[in-house]
Amino acid sequence: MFELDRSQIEIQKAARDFARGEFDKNLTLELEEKREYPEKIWKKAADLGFIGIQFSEQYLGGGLGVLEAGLIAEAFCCIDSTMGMALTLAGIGSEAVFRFADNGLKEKILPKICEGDIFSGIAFSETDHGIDLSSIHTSAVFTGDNIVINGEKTHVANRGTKGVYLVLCKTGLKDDTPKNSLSMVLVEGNKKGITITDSGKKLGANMMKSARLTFENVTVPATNLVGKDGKGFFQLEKFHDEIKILTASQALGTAQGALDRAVRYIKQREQFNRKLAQFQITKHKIAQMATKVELARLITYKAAFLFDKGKADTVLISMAKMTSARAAVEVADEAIQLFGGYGYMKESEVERFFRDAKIAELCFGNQAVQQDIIGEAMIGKIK
Amino acid sequence: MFELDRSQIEIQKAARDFARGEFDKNLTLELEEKREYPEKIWKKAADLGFIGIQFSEQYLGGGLGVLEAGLIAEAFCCIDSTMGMALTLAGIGSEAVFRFADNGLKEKILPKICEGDIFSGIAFSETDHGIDLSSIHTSAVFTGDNIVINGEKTHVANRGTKGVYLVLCKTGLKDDTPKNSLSMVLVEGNKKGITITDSGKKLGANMMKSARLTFENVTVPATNLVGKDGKGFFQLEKFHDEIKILTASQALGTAQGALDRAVRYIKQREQFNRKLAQFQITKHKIAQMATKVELARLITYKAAFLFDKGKADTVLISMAKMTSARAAVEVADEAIQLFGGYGYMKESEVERFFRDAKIAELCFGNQAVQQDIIGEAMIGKIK
Amino acid sequence: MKMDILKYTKEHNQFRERLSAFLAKEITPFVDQWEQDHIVPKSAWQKTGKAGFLCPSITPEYGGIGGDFLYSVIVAEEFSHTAHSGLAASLHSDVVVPYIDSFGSKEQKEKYLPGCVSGDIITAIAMTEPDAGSDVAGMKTTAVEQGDQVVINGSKTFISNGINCDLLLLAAIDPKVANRHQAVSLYLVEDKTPGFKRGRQLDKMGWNSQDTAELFFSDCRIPKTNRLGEPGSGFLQLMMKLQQERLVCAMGAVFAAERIMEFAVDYCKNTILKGKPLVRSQAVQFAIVEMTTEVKLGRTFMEKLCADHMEGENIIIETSMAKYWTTDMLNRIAERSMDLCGESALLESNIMARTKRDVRVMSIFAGTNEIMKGIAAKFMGM
Amino acid sequence: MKMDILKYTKEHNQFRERLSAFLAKEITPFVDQWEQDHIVPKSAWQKTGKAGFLCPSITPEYGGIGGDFLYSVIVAEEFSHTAHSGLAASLHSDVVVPYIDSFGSKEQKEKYLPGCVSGDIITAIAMTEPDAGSDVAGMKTTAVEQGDQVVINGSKTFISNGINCDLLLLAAIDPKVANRHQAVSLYLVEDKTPGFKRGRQLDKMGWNSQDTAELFFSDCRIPKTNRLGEPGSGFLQLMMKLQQERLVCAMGAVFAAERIMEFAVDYCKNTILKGKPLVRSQAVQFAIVEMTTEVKLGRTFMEKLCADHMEGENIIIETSMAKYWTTDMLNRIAERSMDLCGESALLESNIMARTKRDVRVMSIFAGTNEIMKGIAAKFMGM
Repeated sequence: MFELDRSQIEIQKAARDFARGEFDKNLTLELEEKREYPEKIWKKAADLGFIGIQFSEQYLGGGLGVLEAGLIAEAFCCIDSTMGMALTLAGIGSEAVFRFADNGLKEKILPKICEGDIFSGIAFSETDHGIDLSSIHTSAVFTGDNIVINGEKTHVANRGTKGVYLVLCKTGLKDDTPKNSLSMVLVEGNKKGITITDSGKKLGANMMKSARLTFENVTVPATNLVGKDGKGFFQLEKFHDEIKILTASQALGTAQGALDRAVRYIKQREQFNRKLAQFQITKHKIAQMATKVELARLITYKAAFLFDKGKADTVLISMAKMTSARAAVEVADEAIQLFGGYGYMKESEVERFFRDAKIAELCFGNQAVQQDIIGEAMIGKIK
Repeated sequence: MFELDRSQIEIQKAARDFARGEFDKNLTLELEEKREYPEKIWKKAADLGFIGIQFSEQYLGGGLGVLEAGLIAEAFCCIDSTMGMALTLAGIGSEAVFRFADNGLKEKILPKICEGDIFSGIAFSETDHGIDLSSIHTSAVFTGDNIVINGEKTHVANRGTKGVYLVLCKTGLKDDTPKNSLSMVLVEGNKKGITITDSGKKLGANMMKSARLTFENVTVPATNLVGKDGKGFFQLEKFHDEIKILTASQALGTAQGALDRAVRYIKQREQFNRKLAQFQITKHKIAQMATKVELARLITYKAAFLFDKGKADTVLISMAKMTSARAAVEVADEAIQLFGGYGYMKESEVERFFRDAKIAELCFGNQAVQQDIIGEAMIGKIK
Repeated sequence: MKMDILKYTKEHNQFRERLSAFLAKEITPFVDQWEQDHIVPKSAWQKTGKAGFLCPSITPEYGGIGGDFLYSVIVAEEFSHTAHSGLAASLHSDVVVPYIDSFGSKEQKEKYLPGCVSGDIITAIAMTEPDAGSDVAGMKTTAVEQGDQVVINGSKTFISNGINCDLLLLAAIDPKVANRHQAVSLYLVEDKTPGFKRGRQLDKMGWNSQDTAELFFSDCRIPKTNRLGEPGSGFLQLMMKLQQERLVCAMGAVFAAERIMEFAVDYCKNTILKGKPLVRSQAVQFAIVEMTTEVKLGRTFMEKLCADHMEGENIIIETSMAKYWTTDMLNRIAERSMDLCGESALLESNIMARTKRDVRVMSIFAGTNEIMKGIAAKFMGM
Repeated sequence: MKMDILKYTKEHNQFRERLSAFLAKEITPFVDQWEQDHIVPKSAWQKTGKAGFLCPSITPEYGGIGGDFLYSVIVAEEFSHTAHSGLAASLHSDVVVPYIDSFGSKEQKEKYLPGCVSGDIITAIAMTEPDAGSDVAGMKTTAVEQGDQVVINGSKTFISNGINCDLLLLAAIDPKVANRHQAVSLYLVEDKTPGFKRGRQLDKMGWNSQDTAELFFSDCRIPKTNRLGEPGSGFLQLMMKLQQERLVCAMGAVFAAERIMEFAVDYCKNTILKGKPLVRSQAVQFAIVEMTTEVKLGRTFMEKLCADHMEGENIIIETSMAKYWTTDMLNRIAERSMDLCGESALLESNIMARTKRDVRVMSIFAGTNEIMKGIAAKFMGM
């Protein structure tokens, strides 16, 4: 109870050692500025098995669980939130392939993801505000052995042509409800008819470019359907369970990383002839930050643990995502404040941890969305 | 990991069933008003083994841990916070006897506690503001086979003469630091020289009277020394570890009880032709309340779990006490608000849950004290 | 010289001094007893009225001094020093009686206002119902006009001054009118009218000296002349008076918060822990600064709204905001001050315990703070 | 008519209109470019000065219009519409230049003030040091007087306008004076003085159009006549000017928060989710009401302090409180508005992303908010 097993502790340590050895602040600042992906580190991480650890070994995954994937995300983000997010999200969307696709598609895609040969991205949203299932217009039409896709997607994490996109499409009729008319289709990035328009800089996570993708008669084999036709809504819910746990894990690491940096800084920084750490207010801030991190960790691990036991608890997952992301935002924000003027400088790193944390909070449903989910479930049926 | 074992689940259920069967809102309101202890329910609870479950079986305890004691406290407080606190604190102070006293004193006291024959109370503070170890003046002087006590204590939970008090005394010299000059002495309530002055009503927990106790040449046998002479400071720290976990457990139950009541109420209460539960703001409030309860539970259980494994973690315990008490205060406060005007009425119960929660938050160190502890430990040594 | 938002004259200041002396002598010494009694004796109301401190806005024609709203501000501020809620002067003078003053007929005014001013008539306002809460449109109490009479049936709850009141301002609906907002009328119901029965006095978290009760109406007949204004104008009348009611709540909240801060600062300066006054702790200092800042923000905003209100401005959005924010602020401050007081705040002998219990109701009454936010949103066009 | 705390005259209003037109034409269209350039061209400063919008408080003798503090309020408010920080008019006009105006000799004023007004001289204030932050007493930069000269050694950091500045107001200590507070003097250091070197421009979270830099002094010699006032009077001079500096921060925070709310309300009214505008969500409504309430509280308090400040009142406690509370409020509002904007707030093409990055510094600069609370506590006698 409440303790990781030995294998989990080893994975945690391995991920931390890898990140300490490979990540580099100056490289991060440079890649963030240029909005470039850490290709070399990604390959190394894949070689060491850090990508796709929750996929079966037959697809070259680690055969472990989301808890382990989360431990890696946490360790990476703790050492560097931006680098950590880039690596953790290298295969985003492939989780759905693993959970829902048939064996053929899995064999085609997952080993390449685990090896770091291709990336994967999700193409769900059609509005800048975020996902609104009732207004998914991108259509996928079955024509014999093929699927033809038309439409436009936004907020797509993009790294060009060498990868695949998980596209949420309308396969039902226009007036069908989202529950029975959406489907997921995997589309290779190099397909004819795809136009990629860069969305420009983002608040954070800038090693991953965001783009607007248009699909014009993009044709893929019918075997690229992920899961069942018309079941996209339910698959999306399950995918969100998994990705929200991973997001919570990233946020947890980001929070821990900001806390670690703050503790180091206040112990050496002097003001009024005393170390910052000696002021009662500083101690209280650290106490509050540490408590937030501890709580985020407990609920994130529990959510992952239950997921891996096959008892994924959507309410708990929403709580974990909300709690952990909020902890990351607040802890990083307080770290900036403790750093003072230096905290506002990119060099201090904590301002970047804040920006990355805010990404985690706004993606996959902001706080209000999580509270809608939790509140409705807690209240249950009303007579 | 994260799951109670079968025996723990059974204890939890038994405690809940007992409380549902025995507690009664009208009786509670009456006893609270009169400031009377629920004697009969206490006896029954003792008969069923709910008192002293963490003491060894040789002293008629349950031979289980603080986690189990916490589960009982939580279940009781969830059904009724005031009743729950009264029962949970029936033997407060006896934990120190169990942990530190020699066998003779344990055999003399603990079976009576577990059987519900006597109560126990703590007499630590000497100022209304709370405990200040540097100004403990109550003296205990060893005279051959006896100890003679003089001084005055405040904030003593008191139920008259039929019980024992754990008194924190100065046994060293006036100028000795608290670390090497304090001792714990057990004093029977019926000893000559004890004067009890009622402190009047309290904000909450009014089934337990509070009193000011003066000791004038109160003489007890030297064997009533609890633990070691001069080690009171360290024993107090360890006692605080245990009692803070139990306080966190009570608060957790109080929070859950307030949440349960709120959820029930909003599902039947109408406003503007809709159930309160149908308003988005209500859902969000419930979501926030439920998340606070979940986090409080996780950290409280973890603190208890580690304590029982012999790895008591003072930082985590402080976090648990702070988190859980805050959750109780905030959840009960929000419950009052959701109940509207009715929430301000004693009949609604939630206003009492709030008052009891605030007691838990202010006792054994308010938030600032917990943050001092956590912050200092997190920061560690400063070069 | 600092800029004064509220411009008090010499007359105002003299009124304040007289009131302050009166309260110190005639009210404050008895508060503990009233808290135990769960009611204030009617004689205390009468003393207050005879001394000239009830309904200062009423014109001399009906016994008042015809003062401006600053007199109401002064009454609320000075009463805050008595730290009790039983003798609810602001409720009577600034919330209930103004309905009679604004919408009453000459006969109604002549009959009731002098007593309201003298304290011989204690008023209460009966809006809230067991099943409706803050929802006026959900009101179920009916008033049916029959010949010269009005027959009232229904019940009201959480009525402040419910036991003491001699005159009740009652909102009820005409069941024949379909549009709920056009169905409401306000009526004046005198004590001892047959069919009007007081229920039990309610046990509350706080406000122990305040007699809050349930009221029942069973074929209660009052003369038709006791209707306030035209039939169906009740909703509009309420709307017109709610701005001042909310402002009165904000005033009460700010003044109570100021009293709390005085106590808390005093406590922290005079309580020694580990050999030092509590205020030497940085965390205590920050807490006090933060709380004081919030109180100052609240006071400045409230004063500004008082000034606008006196100019007759429509500030329904701002007063709704002020009601919710100041009462929430008060609750935060009452609780944080308890934290500063440590365990001593747990004893009822420490004023903080009573204060926290007392102030909790303010974010609920006069329309919950959630209702306030809804109103502000509506008038902001959302 | 609503009560106005700040009484603008026709002249003020005309000034505001001219400024607003100027900004729309000469500043706003270029902001995106300046954000990319990480600096504002000096020509923009000169345009602003020539148009009469820098240093309105300076007397006509030195080229200004001799306006009251309301002109500074107007400048701050109108500049908030440009949503950028590079052309830091308030910093120059209301924080730095007033030192020269208040404490400078006639010669210093004649030499520098006309250029400050015209925009030919851009100023900066150099207080913060790498190891001292907000702690004036921890300052290490030395100024040693030798004959007619002063020799300066040390370094400063986080200096706004650090690259653009033509004239630097520098705080330094005389190492021979034991009492640190009596050791501080302020000096005017001109650009291109030998021994004065600019370090790198600092990469920041936000304020991208603002040229923030490190400055280095290595045997930098300036004439003794460039000392402001008597030796050792620097600390006192700083104390005298900090009230206005903090008030300027509070003004900036309130105005920025108002701009955010305009954007957020607009966004929520015009963004459709699940077939309805976002403002139909109750949670969105409450969020907007709560944020608007906070902004209104902040504005009222800030206006009241401006009025008191113009009366020459000592409001050091209140301005410290206002600086911390309004900048914290601004940060809360900037972040909550992002929450309302959902994922679109993650794109830098949405103004909310830049705004949040920009405003974050306000609770840190001009004395961190923790310093503000410490000051308030001290002056409150704790």
